[in-house]
Amino acid sequence: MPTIEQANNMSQSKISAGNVQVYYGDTHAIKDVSIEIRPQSVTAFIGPSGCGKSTFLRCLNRMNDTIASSRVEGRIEIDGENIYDPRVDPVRLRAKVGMVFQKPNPFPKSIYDNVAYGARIHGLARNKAELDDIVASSLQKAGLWEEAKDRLDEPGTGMSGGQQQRLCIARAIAVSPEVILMDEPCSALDPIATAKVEELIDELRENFTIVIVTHSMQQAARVSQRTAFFHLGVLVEEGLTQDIFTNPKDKRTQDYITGRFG
Amino acid sequence: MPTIEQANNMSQSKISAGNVQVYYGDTHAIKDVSIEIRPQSVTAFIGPSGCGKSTFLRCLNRMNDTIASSRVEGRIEIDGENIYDPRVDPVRLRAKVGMVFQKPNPFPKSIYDNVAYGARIHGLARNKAELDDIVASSLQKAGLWEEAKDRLDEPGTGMSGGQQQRLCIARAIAVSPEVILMDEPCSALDPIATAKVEELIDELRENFTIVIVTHSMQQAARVSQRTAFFHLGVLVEEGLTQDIFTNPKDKRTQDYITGRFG
Amino acid sequence: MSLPLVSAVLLVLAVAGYIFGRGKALKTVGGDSRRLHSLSGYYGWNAVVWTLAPSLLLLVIWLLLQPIVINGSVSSMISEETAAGSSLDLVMSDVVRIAEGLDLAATQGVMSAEDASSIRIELTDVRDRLGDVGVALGSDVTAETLRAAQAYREISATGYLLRSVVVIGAALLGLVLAVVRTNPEFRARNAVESVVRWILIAAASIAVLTTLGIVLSLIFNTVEFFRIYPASEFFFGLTWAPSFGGGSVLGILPLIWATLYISLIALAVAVPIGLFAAIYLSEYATPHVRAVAKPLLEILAGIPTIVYGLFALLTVGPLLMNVFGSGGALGVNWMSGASSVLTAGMVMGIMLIPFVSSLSDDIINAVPQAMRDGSLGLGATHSETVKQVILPAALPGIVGAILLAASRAIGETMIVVLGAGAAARLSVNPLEAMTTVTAKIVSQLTGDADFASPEALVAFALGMTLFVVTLGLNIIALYIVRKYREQYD
Amino acid sequence: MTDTTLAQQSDTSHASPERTVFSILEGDALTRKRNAAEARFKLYGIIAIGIGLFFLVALLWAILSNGLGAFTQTFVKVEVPLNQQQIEEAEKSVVKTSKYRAILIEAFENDLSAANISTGISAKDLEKLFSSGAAATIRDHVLAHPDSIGSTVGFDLIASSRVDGYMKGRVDRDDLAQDKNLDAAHLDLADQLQAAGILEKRFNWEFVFGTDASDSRPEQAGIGASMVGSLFMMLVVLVLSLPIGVAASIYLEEFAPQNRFTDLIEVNISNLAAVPSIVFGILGLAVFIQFMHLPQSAPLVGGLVLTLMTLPTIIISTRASLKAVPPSIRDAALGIGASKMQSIFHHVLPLAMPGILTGTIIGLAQALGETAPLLLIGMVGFIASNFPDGVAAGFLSPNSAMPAQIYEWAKRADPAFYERAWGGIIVLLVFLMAMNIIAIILRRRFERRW
Amino acid sequence: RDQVQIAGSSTVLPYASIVAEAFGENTEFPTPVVESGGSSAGLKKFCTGVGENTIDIANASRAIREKEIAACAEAGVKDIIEVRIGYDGIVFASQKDGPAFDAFNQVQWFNALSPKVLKDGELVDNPYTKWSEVDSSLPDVEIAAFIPGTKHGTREVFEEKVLAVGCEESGALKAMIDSGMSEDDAEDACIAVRTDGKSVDIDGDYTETLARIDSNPNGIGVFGLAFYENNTDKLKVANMAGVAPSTETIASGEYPVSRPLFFYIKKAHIGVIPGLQEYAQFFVSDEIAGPDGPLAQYGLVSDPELAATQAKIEAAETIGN
Ligand SMILES: Nc1ncnc2c1ncn2[C@@H]1O[C@H](COP(=O)(O)OP(=O)(O)OP(=O)(O)O)[C@@H](O)[C@H]1O
Ligand SMILES: Nc1ncnc2c1ncn2[C@@H]1O[C@H](COP(=O)(O)OP(=O)(O)OP(=O)(O)O)[C@@H](O)[C@H]1O
Ligand SMILES: [Mg+2]
Ligand SMILES: [Mg+2]
Repeated sequence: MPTIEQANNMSQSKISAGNVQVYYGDTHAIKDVSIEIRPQSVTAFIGPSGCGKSTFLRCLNRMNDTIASSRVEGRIEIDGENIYDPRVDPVRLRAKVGMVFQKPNPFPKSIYDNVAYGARIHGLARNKAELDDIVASSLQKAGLWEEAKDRLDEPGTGMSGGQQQRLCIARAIAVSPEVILMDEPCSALDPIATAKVEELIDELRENFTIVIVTHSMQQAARVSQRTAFFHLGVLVEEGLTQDIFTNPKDKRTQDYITGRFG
Repeated sequence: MPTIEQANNMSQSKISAGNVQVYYGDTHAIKDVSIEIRPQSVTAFIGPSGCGKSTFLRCLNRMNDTIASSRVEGRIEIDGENIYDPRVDPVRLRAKVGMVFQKPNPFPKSIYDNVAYGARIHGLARNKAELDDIVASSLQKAGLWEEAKDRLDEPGTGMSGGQQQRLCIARAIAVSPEVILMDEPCSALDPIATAKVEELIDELRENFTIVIVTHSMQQAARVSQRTAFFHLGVLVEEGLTQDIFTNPKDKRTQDYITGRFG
Repeated sequence: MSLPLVSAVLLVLAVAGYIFGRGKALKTVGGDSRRLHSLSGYYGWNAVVWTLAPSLLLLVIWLLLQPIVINGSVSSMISEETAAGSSLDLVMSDVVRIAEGLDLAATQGVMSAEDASSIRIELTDVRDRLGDVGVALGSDVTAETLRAAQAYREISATGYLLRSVVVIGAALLGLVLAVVRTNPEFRARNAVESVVRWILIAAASIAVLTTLGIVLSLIFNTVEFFRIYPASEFFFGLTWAPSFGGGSVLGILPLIWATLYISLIALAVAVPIGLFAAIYLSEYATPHVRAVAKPLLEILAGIPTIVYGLFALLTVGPLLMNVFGSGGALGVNWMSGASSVLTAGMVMGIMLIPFVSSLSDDIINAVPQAMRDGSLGLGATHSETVKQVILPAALPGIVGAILLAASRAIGETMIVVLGAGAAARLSVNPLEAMTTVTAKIVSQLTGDADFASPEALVAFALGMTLFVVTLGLNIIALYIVRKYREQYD
Repeated sequence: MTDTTLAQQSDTSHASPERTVFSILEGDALTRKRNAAEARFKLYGIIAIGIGLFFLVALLWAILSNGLGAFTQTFVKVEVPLNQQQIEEAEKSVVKTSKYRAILIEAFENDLSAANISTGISAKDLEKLFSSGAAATIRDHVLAHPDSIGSTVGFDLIASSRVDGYMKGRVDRDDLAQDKNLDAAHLDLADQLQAAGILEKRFNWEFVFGTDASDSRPEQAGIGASMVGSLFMMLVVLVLSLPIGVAASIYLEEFAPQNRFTDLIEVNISNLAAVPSIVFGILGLAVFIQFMHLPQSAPLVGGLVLTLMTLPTIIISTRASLKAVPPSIRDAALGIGASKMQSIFHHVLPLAMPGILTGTIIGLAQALGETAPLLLIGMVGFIASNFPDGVAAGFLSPNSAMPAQIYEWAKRADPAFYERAWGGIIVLLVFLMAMNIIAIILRRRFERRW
Repeated sequence: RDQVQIAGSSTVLPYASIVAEAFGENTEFPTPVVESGGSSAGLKKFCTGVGENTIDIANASRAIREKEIAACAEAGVKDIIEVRIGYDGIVFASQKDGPAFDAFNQVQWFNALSPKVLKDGELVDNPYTKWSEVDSSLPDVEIAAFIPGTKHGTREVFEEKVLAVGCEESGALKAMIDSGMSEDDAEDACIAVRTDGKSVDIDGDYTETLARIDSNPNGIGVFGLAFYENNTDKLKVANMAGVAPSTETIASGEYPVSRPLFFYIKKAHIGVIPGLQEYAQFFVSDEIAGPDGPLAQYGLVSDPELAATQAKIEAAETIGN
């Protein structure tokens, strides 16, 4: 139930980050990034490889906690709550902010169990039939149903690269989080599968907040409402997608989107 | 030393596959594929996710041997020699036919050691300086030198997804094989890095035979001379790239490249 | 209520707690488990924890305190004279035995319950009647002890009743509290997980407590030893020559030296064989070969060490004698007896093969296939892949396995006693007999010397020193692993 | 791009010196060298396994050839008339069994004459054919069946160890020259008895299921009671060490903050593995018996001590396997909102299972074969003289354990005990394999590369 | 606790186990528990205090020492009954088919094993490598003696009754004192054993000594009489100082190398632990510990003063009273 305050926020920003710094040991990977991410919209992170997109994305659901050498400073709020507050339960946070990783990492379990896992631990299904429904619909949304429906009991690790990627997407949406972070969800997908996932993203946007990392400007332009451009750990520019692509304010952004970079 | 027969072949085809079948347990993943791959050219494999591109690619340097459940039938010849001949040493084959995998898999070693590894085992460098050269030039070619040169001693696993992918490309070209098989080498790369890799491919083409799996029609069109379209384990069509893209013979190919598939 | 009964009641309450906790949680959200903070099962477990944790704690405390309290009040009934004859402690155990006998007699129907509590020594031969129900007593029962026993029975009966009431009350209270507190927002998973976490911590601290216990159980006697024997001679003495009549020379250096020497030889045998076996099993062998060979090798770890000892003494030792002894195959006379460091080391090495092979095999097997593919795809041979990619990635685990083997080598006695001899000696010749710290700990502890003499107490000092030495070695090992660890994926 | 450009390029490639198209069928020198190294490497592996298996076979052969004899035993059939008066008289004396022995010999002499066997052996020496426990067998029967008094009962009595040794070929007439326990004449009698069917050798269930006997009657000693002792100890060890070890490893590997203190714990645990087992005995004596007042010689205490001893093995192997699980698996679970606890119990632990089970197999094997700590808590000696009469007694009443029993037998003077010791080792190994089989099967199910 | 608990010397263990077994068979009481572990550990356990969770009897292959009595008393174990059960003969035996080791005397042993011996009137480093060099009557084989390790009580007896005697008789003791050693030092030097491998300490049991002699035909080992008597098929025994070892010669004191065996009872436990007193009485009864009893049958040299011991137990007479 959104409270009045939350409802207020909703029109403003779902995630708000202020002066975020991330270090890996001595490396300063994210430098002073501040950004507001709107609810019910798709935000795309773009930028050259190694600029810190994944790193920043991982901060948003505290997945960086799992890397021993990494250290996060600054303020990140979701629905007005600081997620780095010691009282925050990262588990609840991650249930609310789901993630699809850059490298597909299915569990060494059956395809069914891969997708059902999240629903099981969050008690989303009251019975086997409901669970089956969740699995089927998630796989359908991720465009994997046709390929997977006859081999639900086979291990998820025995799939092709693109299938694994879609499996991971299915796994993430099966939990129906409020925010979904997707790190290059279509990198291993063919155009048709990509189109399906983009469709899915567009559909999800109605209820969820989505952040997507992509290398394809076209994709960013197609699916996102807002785009953030990172470069060398710095958030160079953030704004409405059409503004960024048609009328970038920063030289670096312009260079990047016109392919003149480096 | 190329024999006359081999030299003859060279002008015709580097790799010649006939009626190849691949099974994973009971699954028939590749169905009766026959193809000729020309030397000193780039061949692109395209097709929807899960159609068998990676599987077929892995057959070409017998990497499928490492999957216990897989079984290959049919004939695959490189330079006229059947690679599934029992006398063939897969090690030598793989030295000749290098591979970049779909999921970046850097070794848990330093960046330097990752690249130097192949050169070391094949004895390509006589001394440390030569090895340094090989490492540097490979990283340069893969477009990773700028990012990596200051951290050659850090583990390759601590890099961003795109960096890892370029590291794997650098690692593969460091052993200068005759054939390079690349499974979606640019999937995690930004446009600029992609352009660099494409440039590299074009450059390599002069001396090597390259097979590349890609999901991007544009990329296939940009870098390849010939394109093969796979669908559901079947090689639907193979031919000059411009022919495939402008004038496909098969309905399925047409549907796929126009994005009307499925 | 007896202990099993109370436990059974607690168990039933725990089950009830699970059902109620889970039920309440589901009810508050109208059966829609998605509106709960945690999985419904966690609410059940939360109730279980609340039911069991405080009550069990109470029960344990009660179990510890009740005997003390009862003993206190009953022992006041025993007169000075009786206690002076033996000790209060013993009289009390007699009292307890009589009380138990009376209980038994009452339950078996040999005596009526009133009889049991009012029976008088003057009227019946209690010892005989208790003997009938199978409770043997050391001596005849005096009026005093009988009265004490009857008092003991009474007080314990009340104690048991009270205990049941308190413990079950606590369980009920916990249950009710947990169920009352259950609401959709309640973080049941966190609550349960924090309990689990405490359990994990408790488990980890057992290892620490064990260390503490070892140090404590050694320290007093060690200190005692150093009071009667100069520490400098112990630590820096080059001779080990205990003797019954006193005047022993107890220098630890020859023992430490032989310990390290034998362990090194054992590892020199076990590590290459074990490691190659592990590599072969995990990388080359067919699943069938592996499924058979691995458990077979593991039998080597299960053969009692006495067999290895005899094997060393009767087979390997004479074999080595035939090679290195006088008139042997080599024509040298380097070995004077079948027992030697080499004999023991080699045999110990055989025993340790599975320690290295099985564990390393598991670890190597856990290295992801992508690592192998990466290397093979570059044209590396399988062995190059193993040596340069897989072994480094598996290093921490392999070092763990080797450490385990080394530890076992250091702690082994039987093979040393039979294979290496009992004489302490400082020598570099592996064909000479020597003995280790552990073997000497055992022999001094199980010997016939005066237990308050340095010859017996030295066992504790040896144990303590070995403990410190291996601690040092382990620190070095940890450092090495940290330095070379490679994290894959 | 067209084929013509391709053809041109192929020309340039021929010019370039490094471009040597090599055949994959014939190797160059380096490849041959590398392949030779590969073959050698593989060979080393085979040799290593060969060595291991060779020694296993050698040891097993030694064990079997020495120990199989323990599984057969010579028995003598005697018809004993249970005379009321004789029995009453016997029951009055201090050492009642010695009187029963007289009854036995009297009956045996009758049997002999009935079978037409004449000997020059005196009644006192005739006794030596039988185990000194034979009389107790008769007395036990009388006590158990008082109604049989007055009738004649047929007994299968155990022959003495030397007669038994003779039947098994362990003892021959030369050996008896100096022996005060038996003469060559006894052996002649034994031959006659065997021919008459009074004496026979058969499988010795008593050895597998019986209890220990004193030094003077090796023929009666069995390993059964100590097997029960080992069983109860192993129950304690398994039930405690596996969960505690795994729990401790999980905490240390996954939850504990990385700091000096956890380093200390880590070093501490590997150090515990190096603590000689007898020191655990010292600890057990001090803590469980003297401080906690648990009973002496009890399998419960033995199990607790062995648990402490096994823990480091299980912890070390579990931690090694937990470390080997790739972090991406943990990330995957955490990323969909699993708690750390869930990610570990649902994903990491199953993947680490093979290593955990290996640690358990090795740890339990070690615990099962360990004697030294038992020495200090009083489980070595002459102990397992009775079977425990219930589950609680199984844990609490004095008992020995198989390795302790074997060790005891190996020390005893009579060579017949030596045979029993090896026989005991066979039983121990069978027990061990039975114990491991579940773990091995489980481990195979969990083993999978991903 | 129902049964009597006993711990201590592994030399006494066989006898104790024979008695315990017979006790269990012949009485209503359960079979006592007899732990092994050595006299030292047994007495130490014995002296941890009184009470149900402590043992009742300690077996020892030597008499309890003053220091141990004091330690006992400190822990509350004040009244201890000492029971001497008989004697253990110590014999010298070699492979049955080996060299003819038939007769020894203490001087020969001293000369063979001591690091310093008297040769031609002078103290020299032991020059002998063969028995025949020690004494021409002995076989011409390498010296290979397997003697009990320093943990064994037997070693003490061996040192006192063989080496020390030999030292004195050979005149080495006198020579040492003459050379300026103090008497104590000289006595210590007398019982030292050479460390060049001719003499091997055995920390294990007689079975180990037997195994070593099995694999070394020239070996000669030190055994208990009972052990030897059970292994006459493999061993032959040598006379010592002209006397053949047997229960009779040892009981009469003719055979020089023997030692008494004991057990100690906690008086405080009598009357509390069922069967304790009965066990002690049973043990020393004539039927058991007498010359015709099972213990003597097994190899124990029965105590000629058994009657006195029986009386002592009857009266529960403690040490020091
Ligand atoms: N190890 C395996 N075991 C079983 N089936 C497999 C295995 N690897 C791949 N497959 C199946 O074989 C088929 C072809 O897989 P392949 O990896 O070749 O697809 P692909 O064309 O590379 O797809 P993508 O573009 O998604 O990488 C798929 O259906 C896949 O699920
Ligand atoms: N675990 C790590 N340890 C150390 N450095 C790291 C680690 N992960 C990433 N980095 C470094 O931090 C920087 C940002 O990495 P990040 O993964 O966020 O890049 P990215 O924008 O996602 O790039 P890509 O598009 O290639 O995935 C890079 O320079 C990378 O090398
Ligand atoms: Mg990234
Ligand atoms: Mg693929």
